[in-house]
Amino acid sequence: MQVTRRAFTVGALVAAAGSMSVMVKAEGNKTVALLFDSLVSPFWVSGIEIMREKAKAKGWTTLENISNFDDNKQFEQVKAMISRKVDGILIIQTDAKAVIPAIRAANAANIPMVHFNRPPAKSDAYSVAIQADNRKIMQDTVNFMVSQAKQMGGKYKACILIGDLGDVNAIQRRDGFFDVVNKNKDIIDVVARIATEWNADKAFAGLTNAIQANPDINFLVTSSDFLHPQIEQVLKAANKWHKKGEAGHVLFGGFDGDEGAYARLQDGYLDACGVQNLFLEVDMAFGAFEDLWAGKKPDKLLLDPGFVITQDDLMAKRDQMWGYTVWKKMQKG
Amino acid sequence: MSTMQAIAPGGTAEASRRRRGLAVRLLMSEYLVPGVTVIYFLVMWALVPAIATTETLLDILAAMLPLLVVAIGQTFVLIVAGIDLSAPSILATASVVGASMMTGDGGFALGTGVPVLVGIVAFLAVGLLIGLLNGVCTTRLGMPPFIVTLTTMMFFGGFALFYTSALTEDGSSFGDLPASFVAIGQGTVVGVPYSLGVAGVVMLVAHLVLSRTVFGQWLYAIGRNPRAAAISGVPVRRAVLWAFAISGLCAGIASVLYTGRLETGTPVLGQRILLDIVGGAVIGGVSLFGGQGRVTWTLYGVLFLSVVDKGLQLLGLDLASVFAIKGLVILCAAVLDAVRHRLMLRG
Amino acid sequence: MSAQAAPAPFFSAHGLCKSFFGVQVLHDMGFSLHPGQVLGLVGENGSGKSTTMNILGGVLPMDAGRMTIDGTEYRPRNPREAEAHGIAFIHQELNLFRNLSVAENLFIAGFPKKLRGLPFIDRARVRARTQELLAAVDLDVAPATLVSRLSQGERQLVEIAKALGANARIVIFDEPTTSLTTRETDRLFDIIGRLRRQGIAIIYISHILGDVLRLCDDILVLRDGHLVGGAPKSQMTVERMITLMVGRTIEQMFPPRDPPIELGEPVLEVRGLSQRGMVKDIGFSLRAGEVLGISGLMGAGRSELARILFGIDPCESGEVRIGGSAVPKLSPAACMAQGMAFLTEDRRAEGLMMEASIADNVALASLPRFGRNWARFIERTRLGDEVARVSSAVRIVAPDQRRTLAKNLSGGNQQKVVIGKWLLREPRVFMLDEPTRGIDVGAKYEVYKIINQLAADGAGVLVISSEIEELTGMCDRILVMAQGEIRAEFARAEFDREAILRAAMWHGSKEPA
Amino acid sequence: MNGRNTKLFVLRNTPVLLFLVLLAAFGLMSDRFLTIGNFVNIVIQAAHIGIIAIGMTFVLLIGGIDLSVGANMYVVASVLGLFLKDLPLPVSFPLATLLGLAFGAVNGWIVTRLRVAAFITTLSTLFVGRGIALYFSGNKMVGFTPQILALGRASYFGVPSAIWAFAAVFAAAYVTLSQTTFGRQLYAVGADPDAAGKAGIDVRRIVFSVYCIAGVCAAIGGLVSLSQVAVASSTFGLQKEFPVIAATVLGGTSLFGGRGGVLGTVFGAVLIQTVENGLVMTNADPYLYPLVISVIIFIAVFVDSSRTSILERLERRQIRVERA
Repeated sequence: MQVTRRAFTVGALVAAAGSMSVMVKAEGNKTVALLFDSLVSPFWVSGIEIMREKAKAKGWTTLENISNFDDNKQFEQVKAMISRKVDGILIIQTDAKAVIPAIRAANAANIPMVHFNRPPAKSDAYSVAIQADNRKIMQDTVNFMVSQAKQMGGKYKACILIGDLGDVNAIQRRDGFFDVVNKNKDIIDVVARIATEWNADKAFAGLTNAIQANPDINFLVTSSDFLHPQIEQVLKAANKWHKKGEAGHVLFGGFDGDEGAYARLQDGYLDACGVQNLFLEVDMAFGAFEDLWAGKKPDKLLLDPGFVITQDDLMAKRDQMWGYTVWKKMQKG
Repeated sequence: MSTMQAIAPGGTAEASRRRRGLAVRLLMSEYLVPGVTVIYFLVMWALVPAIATTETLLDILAAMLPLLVVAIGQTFVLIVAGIDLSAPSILATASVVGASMMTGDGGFALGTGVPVLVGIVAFLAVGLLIGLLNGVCTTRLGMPPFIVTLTTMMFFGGFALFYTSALTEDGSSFGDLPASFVAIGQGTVVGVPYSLGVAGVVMLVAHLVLSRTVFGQWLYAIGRNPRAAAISGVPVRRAVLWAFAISGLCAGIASVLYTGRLETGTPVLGQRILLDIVGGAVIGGVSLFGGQGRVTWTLYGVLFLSVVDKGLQLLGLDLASVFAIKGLVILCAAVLDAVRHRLMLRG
Repeated sequence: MSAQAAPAPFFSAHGLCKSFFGVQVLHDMGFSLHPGQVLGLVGENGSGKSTTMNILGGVLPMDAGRMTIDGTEYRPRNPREAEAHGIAFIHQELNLFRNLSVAENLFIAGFPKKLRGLPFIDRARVRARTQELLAAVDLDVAPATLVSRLSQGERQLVEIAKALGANARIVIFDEPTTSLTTRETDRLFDIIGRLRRQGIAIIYISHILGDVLRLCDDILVLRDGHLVGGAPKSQMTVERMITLMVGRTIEQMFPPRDPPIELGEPVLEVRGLSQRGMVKDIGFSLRAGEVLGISGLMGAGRSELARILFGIDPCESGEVRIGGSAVPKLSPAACMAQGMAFLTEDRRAEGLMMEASIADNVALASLPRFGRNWARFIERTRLGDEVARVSSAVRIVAPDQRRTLAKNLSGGNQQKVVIGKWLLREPRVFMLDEPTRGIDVGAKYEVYKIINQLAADGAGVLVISSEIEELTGMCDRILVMAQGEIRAEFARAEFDREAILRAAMWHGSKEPA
Repeated sequence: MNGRNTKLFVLRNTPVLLFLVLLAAFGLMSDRFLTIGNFVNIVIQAAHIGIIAIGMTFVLLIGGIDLSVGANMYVVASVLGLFLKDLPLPVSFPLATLLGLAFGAVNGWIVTRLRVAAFITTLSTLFVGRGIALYFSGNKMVGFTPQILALGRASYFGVPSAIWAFAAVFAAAYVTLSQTTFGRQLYAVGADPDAAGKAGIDVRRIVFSVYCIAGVCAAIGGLVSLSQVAVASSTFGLQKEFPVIAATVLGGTSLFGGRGGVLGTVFGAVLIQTVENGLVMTNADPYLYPLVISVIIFIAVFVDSSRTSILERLERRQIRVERA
């Protein structure tokens, strides 16, 4: 094994040099791992950026890993972070149950773990989860839309863009939607359920087909705001993209509260949006880390109540809407 | 062709090998991929010393074992010039079906008294059956393996989701699995994971079957020249059928390991690792065109990918860098391999 | 181009040398060609014929030497340049694309275009020119016919048409007749005659020395990379060529065969075997110790019969008994279980694993016999010994049985590997379809010896061949097939080339090419 | 003879017949399905996959494979959205297409010059490509100018732009494959690269060009897709290689080279989209989509493969004219 020996020497030299430059880790600084399952929507992208900023402001170092919807890979990433002896792990898992071994591993290594936006399933392992109350927020959003519908009168043909069927949040939002429409079957008839798999192409094609099948769809809900561009494109092509109050307006509800949602609310195309309070959620998550480091034991689930923003109360509530902040920044830049 | 050429590659290559330095010797040997892995490891070690801890090394081992088991199954199919794209969906379907047998939350086999046993049998049966289905379609219906396994990939990927949604409350996964089952995927004896035993047995058996048995030699013959094999009395259809069945079975076994590791039967299990499975085998040197491959080669390829992944995870870089580095590392290994081939041809 | 008025050479080669991996395979080779000349090139495999022609055709660069065309230096770097200089090389393995049409194959290197600067093919011109070229070689097929649907002989003609289309001045034929029927060979020779009358020079390489003598004006003999003899046809005989080629005298082309005084039991009995469009009502029997030949034109159903007997192709009706027991459902495995072996005519496609070693190839058909216990682990030592024994029995010449790949062997050695594969099974019935196709004189002689030995050991041997001399030289009895039926049977005493050929041509006018 | 001809006719057109059966079935289930408007929709949605699959057809025809098409799409989309957004369309689109060509050229260069197997080459450029694009976009959604989006919705002479693009790429590819020297040589290379070299064909040039073509098609497909879906998120083009290869192989192109064509590819792409569309039109349970689609693809390929073997048997030239 002479090759290895020679390489070993080289490696050792490189290692010595490298460890001096790369591994500068000042005493007392905290390192936090941010483990996302994807960065597919603006919610996650803004989320990770806000986290980077806030962490920097606190003097923390961040490490990142994206699992690309692979629970097993994410488990490996958690273990890698444990190996690097980080001070805290913030995780967005894909499956609520598959993350439990990762929590156990973190518990065993005595590293606090915080779930962002998606809680884990019940177990004996301890971690803190921050979650938007998806079902409730969606219910409120759709309720607002129904009240609008009742005001305007008439019957409605509804369409929902569902997220990935393997994602709890998608399921909860779908359930929130059906909770409300099922109570209002007299005026609302759901004619299309589109499985987008959180995929813009599928959303585009699915909605196009749905509108082809039911040109009179006039009640539309998306489980995430990141699909707005496709929706706009399809509705424009079908000549159904009209502002509130104009003839042919489609009642349109969104979820997340991103910058596109803000713009469309402002322009009058979007009626209501269920907003997850991203700033609050990040603060809650980082607060949880600080509590845990301080030896406190927060509740396992911390809820972000979220809120519904509509065209009517846009000005009053927009400062809480993270999408507005992003939108403002974009206007400047 | 003249007989001169026949003598040359063996003879002169041997001589020149003796003349050349160690680096070239490594390059020319079948240990190229492990060599590249070691180099990569050393570079990573310089950047993240944490990679060289026992803990991390055991992590790498634990992480690569299930992948290795699927990739070994894939190797059988690749050797007969087939491909099994359905492996990820077998992982998922076996995971949800097996987990549904023994979940504490109303598992079907809870009443039998031996839910874990029934569950494991279910895992293996699902794998074997889907593998046989692939095999029957390719050998009896004369359809190309690529398409057959593409459709079974789609079908069983969908089926796993459907099955889960129909049988669970939240529609996402089966949790609450028995501790004795979970131990198979997670448990360790003096730090050595049980899964090492499982994967080790699979590897050993696969190696013996391929290199030492009549069946193994038949598989290589089919991959090299199916017509000549058939005329020489090799039961081509039967052997190909079993190659697919073995691939399915291996995926079933891997699914046990994955599911135990995650304590969850999930329909999205393995949905993104197809390129890792095929890529692991191919990077190790298994030919996509059949007739060439060894279990050890697949081991090298999978080890390589696992070490690359672990290094990138430890670095904790943003997604862009992870993608770019992974691609470049694979490319470097491949270019080195190509250079090696050319050197060998030149002698 | 002026006809053969003044036979001054326009091409010459001097002092060609070539080495591979430090081994010199060609020493100081030289010759010249004049328009309309047919030059024969003979020698055993590895004697340097192919190397010479590969240098000429731009496939290999030469190490030393000089070639001139019309007095100017000629040094091709690739086949394209050779073609541009009017040199066309018709390889033994035809270089046609089965998935393309005849017309497309003729122009694949460069189609005529509709307009200058635009890439579109002028289909009409292609068609017209193809028809012209096909007419020049007497091939009556539509230009749009896919090559996959042509017979081997027709494909050969397409290659020649291609050479004509490229305005070749020298056409090199490397073993052109190995897979042609007698009639196709005759037609090929007619065409070659026509080419020479047009002033095209021909280089003709073949192991069939009779053909070389019949066709060529001058003959060069190569041995071990040296030019060992060259003379006009009038001064050459087949015997002299052989003597020059092998460096010693060979009394006969065929090893002496003493017909067995008493034949054994029938080992293969066939009755009423029929398959529509292939064979009809075939019945014969082969006895232990007998060498039975099957003659006939290509397409007469000889190979088809063998393939049906071995269960590769289906059959509608008939009874086959191998070694005395009936085989109800024919398949390679069932036939092999009864002790039958079959050497197919296409050893590349159906006989060998090119990327595998000699040992792996030889072992292939016998593996189950070396499987131990339920898992059928291979007894590697015993298998290795057996393989080595057979390999040396059939005299495969290669550096290492385990390392040398089949693709790196000469044709003769490749054929011996396939024969060895079957001998390892110690067959009771051995069917050999064109066993000496494309292999050199020395190797042929060895194959004949193996066949004799097999028969002497009590096996029944069935030999299918297009060379009548080979059958008359080897067999105890010959069956002649035409149009899928057995037309005649000759005992050794009645062997007569003319009579066999006549029987084979029965209703010969209907032989489709 | 006549009965045989009818049989041959049916067999040769089995895919089309199968397609008609499918149309009838969905037509019965949804009265909106069998409308011209819907068919236009299907073709629009099939367009980007179809265009990329046409490029993939070239690659498969020479016995290669390109796994990097999805990454190529994303690189083109992010560069167009971030760096070329201020240029007028007639400038930015050709530049974007050139970028796709460059991506393909890298693949081609590695395959022909470094002689790395196509599978591994394109697997690694897939990763590198996505990495570069993610670096440019910073994981963010890349938006496009209103002009590009308007182009996605526009129609010319009553035909939507996506269909124009699809038709243009198809026509160019069809003519290239059937009417040019390059196209015919490509089939020769696919059938037997060694023989092609001996026949004086510049095999390297052809292989290189084929990857360039695949790159261009990926870029054009990407442009069509982004002009419809309006933004490119970080998953734009992710795992697109699978539907693309599926459409190509479904269209009858062999993975081992030398056999197939772009007409079949178009058919394959449209067939898959028709099924998806039919499922939405009939408001089927989303969980059933993959099940139904895979079964239909399976049947299509099964029918096709058994048909091919029957056809071969029926069309095989009898080796001898039988006596009456």
